[in-house]
Amino acid sequence: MSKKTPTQKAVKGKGPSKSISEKLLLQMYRNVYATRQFELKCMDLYRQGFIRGYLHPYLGEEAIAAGSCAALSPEDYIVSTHRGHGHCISKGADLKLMVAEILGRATGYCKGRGGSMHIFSKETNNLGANGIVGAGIPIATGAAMGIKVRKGKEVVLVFFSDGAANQGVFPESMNFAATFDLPVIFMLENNHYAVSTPVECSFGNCDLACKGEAYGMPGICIDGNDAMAVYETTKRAADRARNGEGPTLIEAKTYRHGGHHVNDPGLYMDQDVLAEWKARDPLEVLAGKVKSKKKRKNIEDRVESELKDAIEFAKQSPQPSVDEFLAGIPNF
Amino acid sequence: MSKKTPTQKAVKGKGPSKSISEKLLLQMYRNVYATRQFELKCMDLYRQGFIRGYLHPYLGEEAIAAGSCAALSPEDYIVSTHRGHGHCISKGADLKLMVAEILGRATGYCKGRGGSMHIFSKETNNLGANGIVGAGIPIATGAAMGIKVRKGKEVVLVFFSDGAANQGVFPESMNFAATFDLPVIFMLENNHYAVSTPVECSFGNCDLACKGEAYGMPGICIDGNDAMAVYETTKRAADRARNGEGPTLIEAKTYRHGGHHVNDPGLYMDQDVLAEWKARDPLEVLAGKVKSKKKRKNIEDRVESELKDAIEFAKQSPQPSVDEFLAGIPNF
Amino acid sequence: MAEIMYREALNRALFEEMRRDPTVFVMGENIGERGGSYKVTEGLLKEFGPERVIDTPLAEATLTGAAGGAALAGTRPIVEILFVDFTTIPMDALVNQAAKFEFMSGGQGHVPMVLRTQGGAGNGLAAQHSQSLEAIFYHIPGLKLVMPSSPYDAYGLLISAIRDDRPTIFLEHKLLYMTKGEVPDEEYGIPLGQADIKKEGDDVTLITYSYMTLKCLEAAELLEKEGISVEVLDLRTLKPLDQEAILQSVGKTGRAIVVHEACKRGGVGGDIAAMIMEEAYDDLDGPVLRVCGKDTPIPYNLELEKVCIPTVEDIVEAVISVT
Amino acid sequence: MAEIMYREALNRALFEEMRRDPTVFVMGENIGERGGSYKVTEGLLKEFGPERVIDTPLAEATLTGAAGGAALAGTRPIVEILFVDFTTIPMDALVNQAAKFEFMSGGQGHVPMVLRTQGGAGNGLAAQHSQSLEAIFYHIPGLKLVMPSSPYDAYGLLISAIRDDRPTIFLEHKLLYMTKGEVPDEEYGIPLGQADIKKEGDDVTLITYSYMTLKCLEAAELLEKEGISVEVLDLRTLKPLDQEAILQSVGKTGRAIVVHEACKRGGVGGDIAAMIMEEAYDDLDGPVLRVCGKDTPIPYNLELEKVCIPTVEDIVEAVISVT
Ligand SMILES: Cc1ncc(C[n+]2csc(CCOP(=O)(O)OP(=O)(O)O)c2C)c(N)n1
Ligand SMILES: Cc1ncc(C[n+]2csc(CCOP(=O)(O)OP(=O)(O)O)c2C)c(N)n1
Ligand SMILES: [Mg+2]
Ligand SMILES: [Mg+2]
Repeated sequence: MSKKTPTQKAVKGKGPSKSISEKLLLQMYRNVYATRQFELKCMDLYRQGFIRGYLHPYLGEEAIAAGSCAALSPEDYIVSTHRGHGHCISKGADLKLMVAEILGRATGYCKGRGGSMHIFSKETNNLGANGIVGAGIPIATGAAMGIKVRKGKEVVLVFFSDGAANQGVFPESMNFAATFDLPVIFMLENNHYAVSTPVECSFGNCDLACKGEAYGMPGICIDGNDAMAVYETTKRAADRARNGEGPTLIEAKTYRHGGHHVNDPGLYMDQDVLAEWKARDPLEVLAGKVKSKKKRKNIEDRVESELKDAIEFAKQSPQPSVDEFLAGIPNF
Repeated sequence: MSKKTPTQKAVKGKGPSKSISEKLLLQMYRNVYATRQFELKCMDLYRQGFIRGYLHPYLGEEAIAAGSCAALSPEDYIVSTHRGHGHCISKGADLKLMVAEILGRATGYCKGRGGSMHIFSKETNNLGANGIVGAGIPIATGAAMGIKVRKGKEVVLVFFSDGAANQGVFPESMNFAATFDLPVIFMLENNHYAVSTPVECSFGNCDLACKGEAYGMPGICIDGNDAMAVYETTKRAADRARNGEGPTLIEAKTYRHGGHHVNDPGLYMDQDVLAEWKARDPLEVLAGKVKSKKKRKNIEDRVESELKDAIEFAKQSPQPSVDEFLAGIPNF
Repeated sequence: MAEIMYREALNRALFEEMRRDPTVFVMGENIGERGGSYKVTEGLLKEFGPERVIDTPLAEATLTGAAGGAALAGTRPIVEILFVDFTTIPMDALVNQAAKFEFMSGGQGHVPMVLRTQGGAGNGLAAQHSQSLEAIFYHIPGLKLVMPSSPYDAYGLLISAIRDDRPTIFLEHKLLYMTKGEVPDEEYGIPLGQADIKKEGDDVTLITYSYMTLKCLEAAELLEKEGISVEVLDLRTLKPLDQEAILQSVGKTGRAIVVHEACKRGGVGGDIAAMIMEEAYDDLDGPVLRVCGKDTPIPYNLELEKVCIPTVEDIVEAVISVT
Repeated sequence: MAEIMYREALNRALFEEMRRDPTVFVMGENIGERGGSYKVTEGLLKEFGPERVIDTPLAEATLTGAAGGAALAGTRPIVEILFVDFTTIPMDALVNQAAKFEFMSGGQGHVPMVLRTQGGAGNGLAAQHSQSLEAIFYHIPGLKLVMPSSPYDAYGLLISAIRDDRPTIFLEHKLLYMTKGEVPDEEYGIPLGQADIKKEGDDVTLITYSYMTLKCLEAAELLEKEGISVEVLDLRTLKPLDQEAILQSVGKTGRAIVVHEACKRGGVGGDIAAMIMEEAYDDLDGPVLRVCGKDTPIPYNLELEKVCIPTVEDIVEAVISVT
């Protein structure tokens, strides 16, 4: 059976680009730009030895988080991944507390206990990044069940990538969501790689969006580098979910701008394809839609000073107290 | 999203009923009849207290095992389920050793250690029934990988039902099989229930065959009560697999003639639907195709005496030796 | 005060908590329409409807992972996994997710879920439906572990487990569901982490839990006749472990035997015996022994199954050997 | 005789066994093209091709379940699961399938598979990438469990594990991959079930395995200077457990401390300490102690991570406390 490769897949379901409020447009631009700068700075900090463990940059994929989160209300939930900084930022997290967490400081979101792979932000209803690939999918499905039980109006947006789409909990969760018409949106960030394994080598059918219909929900494939397209598709899915009409699977195609993590040069990646994708850098695609150079500049300046302060704050922050940590152990 | 119910699903892929050798026809009839009698006798033995644990009769589903196993060679493998007597019989197991195992005797296939839910028959390449719903699917997929590694020509046929189709290992395994073009056939015995849960309540999309295409293989839906249809579809799938063209998903629709296990009256089952299915009893459907009454009678007589001997053999067989068992424990 | 069955006590706790707190809900396979294979959830669907009594598709990994998510989103899910043997399927959701979220999130996230399941041998259900796997949960920080032996404890501990803000494994035993005992009519909770002296004694302490508590009591009775006074300490909850109660009893008797059905090798008994040695070596008049299940998969044949599980005779013998 | 790294020793064993036996093959995530995150499978793809060096989709449950099936169908699969933390996902395939098939089938089926994985803390990888979960496999009858501490042992034990007809969990440690040691050039296997005295001594026995063996040797050296003679017994394989070697050493020293990185509660140490108490109570001059990991998820912050794992100082202190 011939395996359709992702690039052959048409970009369905995008529909006519509805006019979108400038406020939202600027919000998306801020988040794409902030994520870009955040990741570049984190990579520096990592190389300077401020960061331990794994660091998985979201470079090149920023439009997916920025576009989809723009379609959510603050009360809505997101569930994130090991490549989660962009999700966290776009849902409205405080950069100070993020950098502090990534540096393992007491002032971080998780008191320095989680790090980059486990950032969790209660105040923005971000149910956390996750170090177990695929594990966030049933968590999101369950959050949607909980919302239904307590008759809430929130929806849940769960991010995961193509590797996670190989895990059985993905179809299991789609089936739960469709069976119970749960308010959840499955955002499959198809960046074409799971570490070094390309999608073509890990799927019998590389049309990932089509799994939606097989499990009882619309499956829509879109250009993940176009924040507008992501916003519009997510908006429709969120309305559907909020109206009790059930879940949606969105496959947003994108590409990492580098290796799997900060130390991976990603030499196995097809450099020509990478160049093509970089030519459609989500930051530039969106910049093209923000007419006013001045407003962009404003946003960029604000982001940079915000980020500078955040890094300063994190570096000045104390290490967590060992005594406090030890005192808490009997709870576990 | 409207959920197609199984009955609406057309019986595709059956194709023109090719003429099939009488030898095969009689073999299928023997196996359907033997399974039917075997299950009825086991239920008696259970009620008489000869059998402990769970007993899941295959009554009403006999044509699936008989038809599909007729399309296999003796070297081919099958992987079975908790409802596995029919698979075991149709692959050519010795009724003596089966009954002995179900009675927990030392002479049984598993020396009385497995029982009904764990019958394993090496000499027929039956890799065993399984008490964990869905667990046989990756085992079958792996057996196919092993065959490829050692350049064997066998194919693997794995049986499982609709409940197991909810487990993530099913799509995971389909994806493995399609990605590596493995010689495996996924035989989904859709008997419309997982214990008391009907298919309509546990799937977002009740068209189960369509999951095949989503994972990169043909998905064919057939009438599981028609042994001929099962034989022909399995034969095509086996040829495909043997030629290195990869896996096939077959959804064979059928219906339990009773409850989930011997002690379950199955009152939750729709009695009208049950009646419809019983009106198309796989035994009668097949009997209608065996022209010669005499040959049928011959087979039936032989089966009955074989079964009588098997039960006698089992009852006369000794209990396993406790000392031998204890002596073996250090190995584990 | 009524005499009711273990499963009725559990059922009553579920009804009362679901009435009291609208965020409490149950989900599992065949628990609604059918009321669960052991009838613990019987009647719930009728009163609370399919929104709060959810018959799920057959997929334990997502069923359990979803419970964690529902808990994080402000509800109190109670999941039923029919056999503890099947908890191997959602093990990631328990070990890496539910157990760790509060810690990893620096206290932001809470997972007030209860996973109800049952284990143990005794019905000829063979190797995949007869295990006792509590040692796994006992070893994983972040999970609470409850294993009641009586209807009284089952009711009171389930009430507390549901109200607890930590993920709790509530492990029942298939041979206990039909056992009867007195349960007061008024509502009560039993704090997690309190062992219970089911029988006082002076010569030896039997430290046990779940179904084996009944066997220990039988053994103790026989031993009384021999003039040996046995104390039977039912742990009731393994996590938190009531170390104080254990050490107090051993301090009194000077002799201890840990009795459980789970395999001896790597079982909870070794941890408790080692803890006693570390904390109360000088109180001991002899080694702390373990009477546990044999280190083998459980066979189908009843004669073979029987020899895998500690019997009253095994316990009696062990006690006599140390006194 | 060459000085090579732990991971090179493992890599060499894989090359040799795959050359010797065409039914041996490896599969896992990113093990072919990329040679595995820790480079243990480096170069295999080039020599043996994609039929025997299989980069699989990201699905541990099926990956591991498939290994069991491949083993039943006449091959010897070697699966790599990148972190032991992820073995929670295929836990059913290990606990209910691989471990039980030989038993349930009455000896008809054999599962000669090896699951290679690695555990332990030390790199700031936090709660889901730093666990030591050997206690789970130790408790399940039917699984063998190997945890080598040196390149010499890693090579010889992997050779034996691959040739063994039982499912074997081969548990490496992320901090050992770059450690060096002498490995003879000729092929050799180390029988599963033989502990190794890494250092002889008379006063106290340190019973340990995997990475902690190195810490115990450091501690022993410091203690020598204090005039305390410490024996370091490296178990190497936890199942089969070399009970004889343990009892022999304790018989000589009269004092034992079990040292492991895994959480203390329910860890392997309790089982070993309890076994010593049961089998050699009269040889003991004091309680068998445990120096183990703290009962907490592993935190990301390095300062916090450090206090969760036994240090050389912890071991030294414990030894001094019993002598
Ligand atoms: C269950 C599990 N298996 C393997 C890993 C190791 N791992 C970390 S990230 C990764 C690749 C994930 O690929 P994908 O889901 O596509 O996410 P992406 O990195 O592309 O964002 C792998 C295999 C893991 N963390 N968890
Ligand atoms: C993993 C697992 N979950 C639950 C069960 C309990 N159980 C035994 S059979 C069964 C129903 C299985 O339904 P299906 O797969 O359709 O098989 P059928 O009984 O219809 O043949 C269930 C839930 C089990 N044995 N294993
Ligand atoms: Mg990816
Ligand atoms: Mg079914």
